[in-house]
Amino acid sequence: MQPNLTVRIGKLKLRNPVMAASGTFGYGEEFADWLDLGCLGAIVSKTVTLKPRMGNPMPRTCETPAGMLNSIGLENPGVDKFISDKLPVLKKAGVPIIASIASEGDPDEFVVLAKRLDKMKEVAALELNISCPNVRLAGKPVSRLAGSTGTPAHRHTGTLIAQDPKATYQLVRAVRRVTRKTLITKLSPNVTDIVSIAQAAEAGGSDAVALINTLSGMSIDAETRKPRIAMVTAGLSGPAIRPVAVRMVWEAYQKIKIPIIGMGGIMDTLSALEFIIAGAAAVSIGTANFINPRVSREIINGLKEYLKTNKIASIRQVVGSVRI
Amino acid sequence: MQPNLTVRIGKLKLRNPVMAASGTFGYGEEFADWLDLGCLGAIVSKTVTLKPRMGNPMPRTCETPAGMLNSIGLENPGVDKFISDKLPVLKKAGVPIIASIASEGDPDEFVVLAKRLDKMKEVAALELNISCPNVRLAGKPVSRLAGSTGTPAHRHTGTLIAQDPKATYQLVRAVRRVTRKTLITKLSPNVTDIVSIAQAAEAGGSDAVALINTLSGMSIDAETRKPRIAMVTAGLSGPAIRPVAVRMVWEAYQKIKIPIIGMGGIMDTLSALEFIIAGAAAVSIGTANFINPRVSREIINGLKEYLKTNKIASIRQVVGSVRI
Amino acid sequence: MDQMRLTVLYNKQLKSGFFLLALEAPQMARKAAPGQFLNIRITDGVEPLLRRPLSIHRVTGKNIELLYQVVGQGTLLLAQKQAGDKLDIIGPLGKGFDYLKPITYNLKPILIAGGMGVAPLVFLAESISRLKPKTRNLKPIVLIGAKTKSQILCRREFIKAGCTVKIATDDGSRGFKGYVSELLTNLLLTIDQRPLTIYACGPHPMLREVARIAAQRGIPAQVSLEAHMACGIGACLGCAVKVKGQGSRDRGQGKDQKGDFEYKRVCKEGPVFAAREILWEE
Amino acid sequence: MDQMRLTVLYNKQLKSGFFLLALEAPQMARKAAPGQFLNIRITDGVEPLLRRPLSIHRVTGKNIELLYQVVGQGTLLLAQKQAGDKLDIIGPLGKGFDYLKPITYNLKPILIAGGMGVAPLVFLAESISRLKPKTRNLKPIVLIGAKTKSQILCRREFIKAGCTVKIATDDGSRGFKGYVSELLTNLLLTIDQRPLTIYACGPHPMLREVARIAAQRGIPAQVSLEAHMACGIGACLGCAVKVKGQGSRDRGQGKDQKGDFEYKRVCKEGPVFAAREILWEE
Ligand SMILES: Cc1cc2nc3c(=O)[nH]c(=O)nc-3n(C[C@H](O)[C@H](O)[C@H](O)COP(=O)(O)OP(=O)(O)OC[C@H]3O[C@@H](n4cnc5c(N)ncnc54)[C@H](O)[C@@H]3O)c2cc1C
Ligand SMILES: Cc1cc2nc3c(=O)[nH]c(=O)nc-3n(C[C@H](O)[C@H](O)[C@H](O)COP(=O)(O)OP(=O)(O)OC[C@H]3O[C@@H](n4cnc5c(N)ncnc54)[C@H](O)[C@@H]3O)c2cc1C
Ligand SMILES: Cc1cc2nc3c(=O)[nH]c(=O)nc-3n(C[C@H](O)[C@H](O)[C@H](O)COP(=O)(O)O)c2cc1C
Ligand SMILES: Cc1cc2nc3c(=O)[nH]c(=O)nc-3n(C[C@H](O)[C@H](O)[C@H](O)COP(=O)(O)O)c2cc1C
Ligand code: FES
Ligand code: FES
Repeated sequence: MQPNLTVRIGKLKLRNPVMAASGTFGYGEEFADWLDLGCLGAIVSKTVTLKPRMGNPMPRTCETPAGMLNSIGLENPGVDKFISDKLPVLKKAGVPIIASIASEGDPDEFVVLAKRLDKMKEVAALELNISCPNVRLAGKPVSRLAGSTGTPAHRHTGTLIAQDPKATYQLVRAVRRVTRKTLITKLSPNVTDIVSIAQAAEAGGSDAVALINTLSGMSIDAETRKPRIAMVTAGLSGPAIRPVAVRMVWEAYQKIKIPIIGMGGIMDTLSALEFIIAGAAAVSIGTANFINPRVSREIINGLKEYLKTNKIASIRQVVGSVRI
Repeated sequence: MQPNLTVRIGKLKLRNPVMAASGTFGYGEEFADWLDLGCLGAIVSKTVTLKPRMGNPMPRTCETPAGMLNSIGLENPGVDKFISDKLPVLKKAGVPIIASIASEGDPDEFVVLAKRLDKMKEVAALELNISCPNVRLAGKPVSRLAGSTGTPAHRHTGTLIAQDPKATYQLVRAVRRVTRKTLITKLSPNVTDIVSIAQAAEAGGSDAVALINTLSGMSIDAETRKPRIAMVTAGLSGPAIRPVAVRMVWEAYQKIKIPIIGMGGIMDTLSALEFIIAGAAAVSIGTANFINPRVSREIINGLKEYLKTNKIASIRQVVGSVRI
Repeated sequence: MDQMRLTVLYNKQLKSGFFLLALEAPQMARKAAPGQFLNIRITDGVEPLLRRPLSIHRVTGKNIELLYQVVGQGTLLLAQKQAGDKLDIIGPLGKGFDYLKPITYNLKPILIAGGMGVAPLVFLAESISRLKPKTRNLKPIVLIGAKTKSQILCRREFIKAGCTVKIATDDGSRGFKGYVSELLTNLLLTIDQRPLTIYACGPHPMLREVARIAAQRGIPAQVSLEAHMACGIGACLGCAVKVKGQGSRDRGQGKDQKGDFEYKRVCKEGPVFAAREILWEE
Repeated sequence: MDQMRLTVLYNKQLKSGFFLLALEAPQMARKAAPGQFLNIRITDGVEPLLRRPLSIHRVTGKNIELLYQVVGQGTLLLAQKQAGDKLDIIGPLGKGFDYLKPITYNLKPILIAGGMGVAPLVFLAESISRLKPKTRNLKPIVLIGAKTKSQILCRREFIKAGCTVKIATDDGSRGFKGYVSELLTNLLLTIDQRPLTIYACGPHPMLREVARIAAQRGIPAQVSLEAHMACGIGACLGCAVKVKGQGSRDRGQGKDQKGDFEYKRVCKEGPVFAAREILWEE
């Protein structure tokens, strides 16, 4: 008997629980040489904003122990180009496309974006990226931050929507009103209490939460005394953050009913299983795509093997099955 | 000319900025075989509580990518034994001894402990461990948690004092009233905004802040589906967390005036320098002691070399010198 | 205890997955006692981050031999080391077997090894043999338990050290079919020599069973325990084992279903403990 | 583009710290163009986590040669690979030099290498040489810049490919004393052949200087850039470089002191760019 890998996220039924994480999979096409994109559970596209964004100055990435920092700054062509140029390409993959969206400051932009994308049948679901650590906007003039030439002095104030339960609730609710598509809210690990934020997203009407986005981090080259990333602080991803991510998935799983999409340092089948066992209904692969563009396929096969070996009929039986 | 490594932390003058982190250096004696303890800037002793603590069930430690999880549970002999048995041994090191203290639930215990240790001339300073992720107590009956047989169901509620600015302020203030010794407050990275907590500690009268304690994390053995740590969640330390720690030091440095003792994944001279350049007046070595018991000495020598090579007269000129 | 960079003399595969590594370690060889271990830094980097503890398998002159099985990343990397490579080593660490007193008291030693548990027991057998117990009676009996024939290790070494060797395999492919603890029970039914003493090293369930059997018959037993070790030098308190409460107030005491207990450090107060000291749990 | 486990044929130290590694890579060898690179997974583990990009240094039949300097952990581990080892490789990646059109237009090639910049230029020189430019006039002039005599690489390979080689060292220990860009200025003062074209690879300040000189004299120049690469396949947007704004609306556009610009990906639209495209900054 073939084990059942299908999972449900809101209205979506995925053929398997392995998705490509936003910002780490380009617009799919970059991976077509290595991967039959059709094997994926879903693709989450690079976060798109209303207007095009240049992104941040260089250097934008560096390596850290078992991890990496990035401060891309949500470089993207804007929603118009996304719809005209990127969606048709993404669609060819033949799997559900989850469009990740963010505002550049005014939360209303989420609503505008959601309305626009709600009309696109190629978009299977929306992911609200309220947690990108590389754009901090709340409470400050948008113009000072949206540009690519933001000076260091402006960078580090403001909180993310995902750092405030109330703001999270309000934003999710506002978007919920304008779309019937499946809504996923992507949360930040840079919080005191992930549960309260996950609950706020649930209460606001989110169909699922995705966690985690990157941890805020910083690295300095002691020789030059310069930060290794131009924007000084950046988002930490990769295996280094996995224990934090698994813990947050487990904490949230106990307190919310909507499905969790787990991610953070998944490198192989065993680490994907850690998340599922902790309570993730599905997983996203981020940084690992850079190292092994075929990793998603390997994990899908690995999950299948795991179910067979352990004589488990469906991956859903594994979700949250940690033995405490 | 010999470069000047001395630093001031409150009333303390340390011969160099390299300290042994609480809980990772035993009571000093464990390292005497490998290290002339007299070379250290200071030793922070394992956190002591009013009553003896058994600590948590096994397994208490496991490895993660570039890091480790621990849930020791503040095993310690209690303050009486600490004073009678451990302090005399620690004193022999000939360097300032910083006594780390924690309550098992009732914050007043901090005050009682501070009063007792205030009388001990062997104690150079007090470190308030308000951030141990392995004992979560606020708002729950102490008896249910202080024992070593806490069942999993009780483990994961409650917040740390270090997760709440107000609680931090009140606690520091209460302790400040009963001791004139140098006070260091050790903060948790498991917060939305490290700056507000650091400011609360400063406002409460702390002479310095130590950051960071461990990140809360979890790891699961996918084969057995069991958590790798008996208490399920545990504290993540080691190089994996360094970017988070450096970032927090830098954020705090810009907003507080009291010195910062930086730690989190320091493995060698270059990583110690990262913290100092980010704004740490001193650094603590934790997990690295387990891997190389002589690492503190190597870092002290390395810092000396760095100053010489770069013709810098004093380490204090390096503090916060990041070039943005 | 020392921390040194030692030279690998050889590192050879004995059987599939089992390696014998020799180090030039005159200073540590002199101090080493059976049951003690070395803590080995596998790489200068962070993968794996922590040291790996391995028992001292044999001391031959100035050299120390380690016997290990490849079970994960650390041992896999170790297996790739070659003669001439240097390893950063701390040791000898921990408290080993107390075998002098039992010999003085004329207790006949029974050594029980489960799986890799043979590693420290060869050093123990050779150390007992070096005492040249006058009566043949005091030469050890060794019970080796293995999954299957091909995983039986060190039989020859024990015999060379003058021991009588008996074998149990889970699948019966050699010797007694069943657990080595059952073999022990059988032995105790037939052996008429008394008094006896037991030294055991192996998986936790085996040690628990051996401890139970020994307690039943009033035979003193020492067991070598394992625990995940972050430091190996007594600093992290990560390797705790529950021992029966002895009124010590040095650390806190607790209560559980089985009564008073306290924690000891496997790396410092152990890895060898008196079996009756341990609070055995499932 | 492929992802394959390829066999190391040899990996030898040329000079202290400089290594030449050959891979059996028939498929990639066929597709490779000068200026393209391979992205190499150094370890199966996480240390280092990311791949390391290295230019294709030479294609010899079915083999690809890489020339690299040990500068950190990744290259240090790479230097330890031995013949027979397998490496997980992605490539060929990126957009290489456009040398066909310039030859057709009879532009005499000047190749300028700073430090490790020689690596891709040997492949370029050999590719141009394979086109058998009829006139000696179209054989490349190569300017090699190095810190000191002992770090001059590939002189012989360029000569074998029919190039004229001139050398500059920072310390004057061989050839012209000074920067290779100064050597270029001198050359342009004396050379009477026209039209010219420039291909350059080396440190950023050198490339900026070469671009400035080329722009001044109206000589078309192509430069191979470096950037920290997380993915190497265009997915992460980490390796951006500022190019002059061309009204493209595909990504956002920005303004800075020097005017309109947009970002391109060094790993995908590069690493080779037309020098005049780049918005050169300090
Ligand atoms: C005091 C002491 C002495 C030891 N002596 C020997 C010896 O002489 N020969 C020998 O082969 N092994 C010995 N071990 C066990 C050895 O330390 C582990 O096998 C080794 O650390 C595994 O490292 P790894 O990186 O290969 O595996 P890891 O990747 O760390 O783990 C792989 C698997 O190995 C098992 N494992 C890991 N650590 C331990 C441990 N400490 N105890 C038991 N199982 C573990 C776990 O099941 C884990 O899933 C000893 C352990 C201790 C504490
Ligand atoms: C397209 C491309 C082609 C390249 N071709 C070659 C080549 O043919 N031969 C060769 O020797 N090198 C080449 N490099 C540079 C090479 O990729 C780096 O030297 C290598 O990644 C360093 O890895 P490491 O782990 O040894 O050093 P790390 O530990 O990563 O870094 C050590 C030091 O090396 C420098 N460094 C690291 N990465 C880069 C980089 N991407 N560019 C420049 N400096 C860096 C930094 O100063 C850093 O402090 C190329 C780079 C790119 C982007
Ligand atoms: C280079 C890079 C770019 C990213 N861009 C985005 C983004 O645009 N939107 C988003 O929601 N997350 C983005 N992320 C976060 C990832 O989707 C993911 O949440 C995070 O990296 C943790 O997973 P990982 O450790 O598997 O990479 C980005 C991550 C990286 C490394
Ligand atoms: C095994 C272990 C035990 C610890 N015990 C304590 C403790 O008792 N009190 C305390 O304040 N911090 C304790 N810590 C935290 C360290 O002091 C330090 O803040 C943290 O490990 C980060 O530094 P590192 O990455 O260098 O280890 C402990 C850490 C470890 C690994
Ligand atoms: S392993 Fe650290 S105390 Fe035993
Ligand atoms: S390195 Fe990722 S886009 Fe170029």
